[in-house]
Amino acid sequence: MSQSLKQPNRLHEGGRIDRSHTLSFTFNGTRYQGHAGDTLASALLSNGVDIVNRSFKYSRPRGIVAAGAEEPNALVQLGSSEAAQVPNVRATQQALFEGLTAQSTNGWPNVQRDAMSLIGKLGGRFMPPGFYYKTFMAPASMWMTYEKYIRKGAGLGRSPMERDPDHYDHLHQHCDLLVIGAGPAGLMAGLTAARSGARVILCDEQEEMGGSLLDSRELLDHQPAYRWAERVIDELGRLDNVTLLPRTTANGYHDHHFVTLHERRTEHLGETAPLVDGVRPARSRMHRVRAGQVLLATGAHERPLVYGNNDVPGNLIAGAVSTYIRRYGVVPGEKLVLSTTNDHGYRAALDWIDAGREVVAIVDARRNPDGDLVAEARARGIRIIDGAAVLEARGEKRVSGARVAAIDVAAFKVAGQAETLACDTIASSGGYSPVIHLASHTGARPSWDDELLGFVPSLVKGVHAAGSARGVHGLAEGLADGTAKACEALAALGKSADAIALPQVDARYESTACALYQVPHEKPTLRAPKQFVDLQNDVTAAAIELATREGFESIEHVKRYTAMGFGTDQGKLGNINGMAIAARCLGKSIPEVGTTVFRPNYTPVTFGAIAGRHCRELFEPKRYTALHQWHVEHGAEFEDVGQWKRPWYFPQVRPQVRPDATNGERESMAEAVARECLAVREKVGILDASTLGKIDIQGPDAREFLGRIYTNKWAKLAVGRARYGLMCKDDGMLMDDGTTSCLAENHFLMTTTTGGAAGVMEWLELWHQTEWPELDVTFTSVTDHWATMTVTGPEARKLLAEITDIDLDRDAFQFMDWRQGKVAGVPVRVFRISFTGELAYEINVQANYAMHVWKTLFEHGDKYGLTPYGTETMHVLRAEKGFIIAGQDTDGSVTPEDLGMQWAVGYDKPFPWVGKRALSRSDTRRVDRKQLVGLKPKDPKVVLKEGAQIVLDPDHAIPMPMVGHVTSSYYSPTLESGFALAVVKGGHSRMGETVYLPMADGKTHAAEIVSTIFVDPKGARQNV
Amino acid sequence: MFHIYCPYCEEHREEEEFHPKGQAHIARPEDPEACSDEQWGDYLFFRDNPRGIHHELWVHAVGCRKFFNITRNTVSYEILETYKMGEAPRFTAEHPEGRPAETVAAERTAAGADKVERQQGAKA
Amino acid sequence: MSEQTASWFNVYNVRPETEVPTESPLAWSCHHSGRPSVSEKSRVVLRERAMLGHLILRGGAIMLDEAVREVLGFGLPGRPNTLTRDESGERSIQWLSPDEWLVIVPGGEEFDLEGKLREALGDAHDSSDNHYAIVNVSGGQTLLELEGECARELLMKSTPYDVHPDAFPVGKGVTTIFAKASLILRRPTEDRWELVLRRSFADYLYRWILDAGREYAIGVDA
Amino acid sequence: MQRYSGFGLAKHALSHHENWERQWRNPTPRKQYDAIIVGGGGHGLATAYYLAKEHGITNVAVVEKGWLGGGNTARNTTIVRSNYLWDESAALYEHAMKLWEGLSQDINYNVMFSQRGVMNLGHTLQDMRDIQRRVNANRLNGIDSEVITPEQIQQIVPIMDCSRNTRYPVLGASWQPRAGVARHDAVAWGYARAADALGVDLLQNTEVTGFKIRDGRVHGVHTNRGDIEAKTVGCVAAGNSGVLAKMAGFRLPLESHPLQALVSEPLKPVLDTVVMSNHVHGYISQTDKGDLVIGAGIDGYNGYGQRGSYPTVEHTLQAIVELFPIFSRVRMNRQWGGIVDTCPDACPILSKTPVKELFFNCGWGTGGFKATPGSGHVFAWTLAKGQTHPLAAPFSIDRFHTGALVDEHGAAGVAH
Repeated sequence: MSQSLKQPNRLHEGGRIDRSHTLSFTFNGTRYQGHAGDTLASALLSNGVDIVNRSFKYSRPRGIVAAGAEEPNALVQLGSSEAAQVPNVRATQQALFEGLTAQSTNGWPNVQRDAMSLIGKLGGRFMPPGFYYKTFMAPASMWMTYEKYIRKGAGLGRSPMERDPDHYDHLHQHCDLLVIGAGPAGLMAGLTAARSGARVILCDEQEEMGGSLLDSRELLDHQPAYRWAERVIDELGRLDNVTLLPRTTANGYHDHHFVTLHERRTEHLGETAPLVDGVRPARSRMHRVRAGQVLLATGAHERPLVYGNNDVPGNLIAGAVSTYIRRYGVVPGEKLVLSTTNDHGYRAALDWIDAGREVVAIVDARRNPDGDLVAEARARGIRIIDGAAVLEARGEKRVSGARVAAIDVAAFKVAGQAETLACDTIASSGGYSPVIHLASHTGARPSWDDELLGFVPSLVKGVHAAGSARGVHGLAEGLADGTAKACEALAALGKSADAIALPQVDARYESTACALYQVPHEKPTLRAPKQFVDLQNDVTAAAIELATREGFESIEHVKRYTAMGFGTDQGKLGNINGMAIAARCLGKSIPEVGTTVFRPNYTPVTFGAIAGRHCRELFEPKRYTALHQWHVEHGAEFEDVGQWKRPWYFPQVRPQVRPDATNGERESMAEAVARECLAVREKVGILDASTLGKIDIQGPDAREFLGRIYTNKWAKLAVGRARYGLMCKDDGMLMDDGTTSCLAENHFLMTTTTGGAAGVMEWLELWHQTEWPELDVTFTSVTDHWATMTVTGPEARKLLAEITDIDLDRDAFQFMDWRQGKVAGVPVRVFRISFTGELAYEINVQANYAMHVWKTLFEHGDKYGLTPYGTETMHVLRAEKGFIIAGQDTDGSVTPEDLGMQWAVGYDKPFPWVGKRALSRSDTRRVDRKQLVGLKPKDPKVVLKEGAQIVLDPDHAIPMPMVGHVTSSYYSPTLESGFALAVVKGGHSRMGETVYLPMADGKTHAAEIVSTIFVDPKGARQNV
Repeated sequence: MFHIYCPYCEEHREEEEFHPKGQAHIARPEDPEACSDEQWGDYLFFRDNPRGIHHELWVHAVGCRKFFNITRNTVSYEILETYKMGEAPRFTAEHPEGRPAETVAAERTAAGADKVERQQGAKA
Repeated sequence: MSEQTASWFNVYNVRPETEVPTESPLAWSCHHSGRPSVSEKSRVVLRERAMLGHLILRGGAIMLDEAVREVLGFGLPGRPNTLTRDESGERSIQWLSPDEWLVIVPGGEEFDLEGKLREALGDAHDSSDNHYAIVNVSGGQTLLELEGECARELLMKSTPYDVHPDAFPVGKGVTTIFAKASLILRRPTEDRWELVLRRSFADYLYRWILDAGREYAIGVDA
Repeated sequence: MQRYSGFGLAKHALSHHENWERQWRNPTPRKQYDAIIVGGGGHGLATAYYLAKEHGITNVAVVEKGWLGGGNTARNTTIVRSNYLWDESAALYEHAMKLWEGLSQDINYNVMFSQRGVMNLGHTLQDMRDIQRRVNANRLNGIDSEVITPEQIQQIVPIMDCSRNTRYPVLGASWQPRAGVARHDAVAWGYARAADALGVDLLQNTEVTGFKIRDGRVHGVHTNRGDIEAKTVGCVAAGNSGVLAKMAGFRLPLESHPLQALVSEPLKPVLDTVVMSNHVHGYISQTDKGDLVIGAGIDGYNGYGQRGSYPTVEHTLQAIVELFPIFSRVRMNRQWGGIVDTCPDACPILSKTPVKELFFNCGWGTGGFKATPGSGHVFAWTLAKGQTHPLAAPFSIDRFHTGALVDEHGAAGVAH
């Protein structure tokens, strides 16, 4: 690894870095040094690193242009280990830390010598915007091959290939006033609100709060401006009602003043979050802020000028030059040419000369500028060339000169002879664009201000902007605006705040700026050297002109055709220039061309941070029953049913499964399910049915309500009895089913499917609250209160009798009765409901006692062969009986009649119950509707595939007319055969017919249409 | 993300606590059997879907579990009011600036305030 | 055997008269995820108040208030999202909705309380003016207490509801979102938060709280 | 029309690209057309193109209130597939798929249709039953579709977490090799250019303010640029269909909802196929520029704001990180929302209306982009013949009265 320990561009004093604290870092394999307080960008500049990346399309060498979120070029791949990789980190926003390791995202074999740049140089011409759309079309079959090569050039950084060692979290915040941006306006606003006692959050995206005050040339209260900022921050930090969030970017403004703030908590400390007391804190945190009012003090972005070869390393925006010098003590070059359209840009030249380096010239597009800063520059002896601009930069890997000429801004042409000035740095300033991104996230369209030469935000109710963010650019004005807008915001909340006294600041006269976006060149734009507008996507002024020539006149078309503004900087530097160039080409004004819409995020945020803690084990709740531990301890495999984990089957460990098997091998699923099925049919099994939804219904009108919401009749259900019910939507399609028991005259217990529980509960409330509020009835979920265990099989009565005081006599406690009593000493309700077709007792026990009852059953169950079974066996057993599973045998397009369940439809009920009307619609009356039937495979060894499609003519050519599909299919150890349930067109009148199931493996199975009831059609077994 | 005033809880809550349930004030026909297939289909499926002021049924699902109505602008997403079941909106497409509360109350009395209005969202 | 108190409703004591083993909704969680011990470093302490009596009351406020005052000696909370407690703090009533309240009492009292309330409310089987309902949900939920200097920050990680003292004064209680589940959050005293969880979500919420509390050295008080 | 080719491109490069023609004209509206198409998105432009090309009806105007392709064409996640469940929808989407396969050559515009395969993951036993059902139906309908195992999935997408450790382990997937993605904007532009070349007037910034209806029959439209007469009017306005229907005096069984999507920063290629999961709720692919394009869920409320609620995005990224743990440190660049017009059965409406000669093509919900060529093709036929194309017949408005819904919620890509 090479090393470079000098920092040739570092000043000996000044700036906010800590020279006593040296940090070493590696960039593209070379070790460098920087200081605490540096960003990666300032450290690279201090080491004289010119080329930090290669451009995306043309592979041109690129250097650092800006100092903040607007930086388009300096994107790096961060991370020394695979798991810690972070792609596309903006070097201007990455604090330096010891051992930082970074690489350019583009450039092969390296950024200094990039093989692709040759293609860029030669081929650039052949890659106008939209060139993909015009080529690679012939022959059609080749596109996938072309694309393979095109994709090789895709992307900037790369994704890590290992799991993230870090985690992230969310913090839900609430405040009266959220102030975004801690520059002059933001600090004043924060202070004003804070002193009023309001709950205030003040956030700022930079490593340090203070914004432009940190590199200002101006004095506040006769001291450097940053001193004032430090005092204010200190005061704010001591107030309980204020939350200060540095390193925190407001990345999205959502409805009703919901703002997401991304706080980089540890990214300045290392590539992964360092341990604190053995605990790894969240690497970064999303604050989900619900604010009463929001004040945007987000400042402005400087616009670069668009001139030839303005992408060569050494071209920077003027403000960035000042920031590097004054804040980081780094001068990014030796000889400066400044090209500006406004007074403010002059600061760069003054700072440069203060740093002891040479200013070759200030090239001002205006004639006779006369502001105070201009005067100061003159007084310092800087050459000022007025009415002129830099036409193009010279140099390849670093600026070597600037071609400068007089220009006629209005006529968009060069007005004089060009002169080449030798220099290594060109700073440009084309004016300032208020940072309106967050305001436009709300959907409010910004409006163009001709005086400010920029878009100013439109603000929805409750949003305020102050300072540069709304075009109030001067320091004194910005401070005053901050306090005034804070007062306004608080007044809107009905709170009062007093404006606070401004610090003393010298007034400064600024001469008017001029509008210049693209600098004219002697050659027409299409032939001139490349004038970059969007550096990240290699969009040039020529590309924009070409797009407009081709008829792309809407700014949205221009953007999409050229890809302008689609980079990770979202066009912060280039968009306004691009719009202005499009406007020029179309002969329109900028507001006529329109604005672009900014979308969240303001700057990119990791998926991990947005996901927060809802990852891995906490991705989504797992719901457990009261018996879960027992299931785990007995080796259950689990099935996901909604959020529940239900035992699927209980594979047993047996000493010897096959002759070649090793001891301790577990049963296969098929073996386990067959064993469980036979246990229920021949002895006794037990199922944890606690996940079924249970709703306690009370009220004098409970019975009436049930009659309206279920398809079948409830008027005569006696106390002590239970009934199966079907629930439809008003379109007549089945939505849920279950049994409901009459606990007392005005008291019912409804059960629902596991997955349908929450939906049914809301459904009942919906009808009650919005349609039938006159009914006196209440619904309370008791799903979690009761654990439910089903004891079923021929031996169920004998087993239960051992531990209950309930009279289980078949006449005293009949099928579809329920009784109250004790089981294992615990008060319970027992329901004689059967979903297996066998004698069955469903025991409801208060969940805290469930484990005791369950274990007691097993203590007594051994001699009866008590076998736990899971959902798979439950499915086989119920299917053998033709019992449906809502959501498996139905899909939202099935009526009770389609299921052959006319017996559960109360055609003559007096009230027009939910779903009734739809049953007489023309489509519902069709005779060829898909109807539920049984299928018996001709070959009993065959278990049809669930989801297999059914045809009548297996020899029909594709496309084959399909008449239905298999909804449930299993092997029945009782029948020793496969069997299935299916829906078949007109199935109820096709009994005995043969149908065919052509499968993916080429086989076609034949099956006979039979009744849905395969076992015990008379229901004798459950009535014993 | 919306900030919704629940008229029953009498405070603003986050949208995550609520479920939208479609257009408000859609009453089930009194006598479904008397409806033609067309009328029944209209009741089940056909909706206003306006661009602008819209009345919606919501439920405070994670909260008091009460259904209530929201008048909301479907373009700006501004919530103009929330009101309990059986109440009439102040803000409508015809009166985007809002009618005086007294007018609305007077209308309700005239219509028979004791009769709770039936109004419901999609049931299909 | 059956201890029906009103023929119109089926009410009976679901608690066994004899001692039987019980498992709170957190039994599996403590077994599986453990219980980090409370230390000096613990800035959040979690405690389960298992096996309490939980009743849901439904009906008109005025009618229920009268009955509750008669039986419990204190009234229903008058405002939405608030709770009232008896002097010992052992019995509380929380507003859940305009016609729904949660009553929490020491374990074992709930059945007796339900009976007394039903007696006080009278036979309301056919009159629409005084329909009410009482439902015992004691097996379906459990109560956790959260204390410590970072308890509020842990809540801020978990719920979008504003837990700042200005917005969440003592005596408040709400049903709200917590992580990806719902629960009841209440603040009975200055320093203590209570979380009422549904049984089936208890393990998820327990793991969430331990995870969120790790940086505060969260301890679980046995 | 200037023919596009690699050779042509080189020629233009030598003349500094100064001689490229407009891709379409910017005409002044005429007083009268044979047909008016309201809505200049992909579907409307395709309709105009096929009207001109297949039916010789070239005196056609496409009336667009904003810019061409500026609605959902510009805002979708570009997935193209035809593995729908029911015969009716599968036939329509497969019709579209066949047109996609020759589209670039047909319109001489590279829409970058990339048949890199789409998989729909199953995470529960019921998911797998539904996948089997759909794949079997697809197969017998002649659509390439198969069920693949977690092992096969892992081979195609090595970076996915197919282990048993996830909350909802991947149990399998349906896989359609011919499915893929296309460059969305190019579809609108390509159709626009080809339609324009055949004489169709593309009228941008022209907003329909009402319909001219006499005797129950449409005679044209009112616009902000004056009245335009036509014998036939076809509305293809996606999210704004309800507003147009109201102008014509009827309602539709539609609700317009926000549907959100997002992209990551550009990354070196890491995902070469399209992965969709209804159950954990997210779908993802990577563009030729390197962005991961991720589709989120539909918000439950009506909205024309082209934005939705933030938790929907959070849920989606949680799902993506669950499926692709390595993307945790990848960053989301930008999010946005479209307005999807959804029908109760998640199927479109291609239909006559109560007004004679006024036709509507809408209700595509989340399935609009992939249907573009097919939708335009059958709708052009419908407008040209004055009667519903056989493939469109099951999708008439009548079905909401008879009850003959075609319920595609399971296949619609976004679980509801």
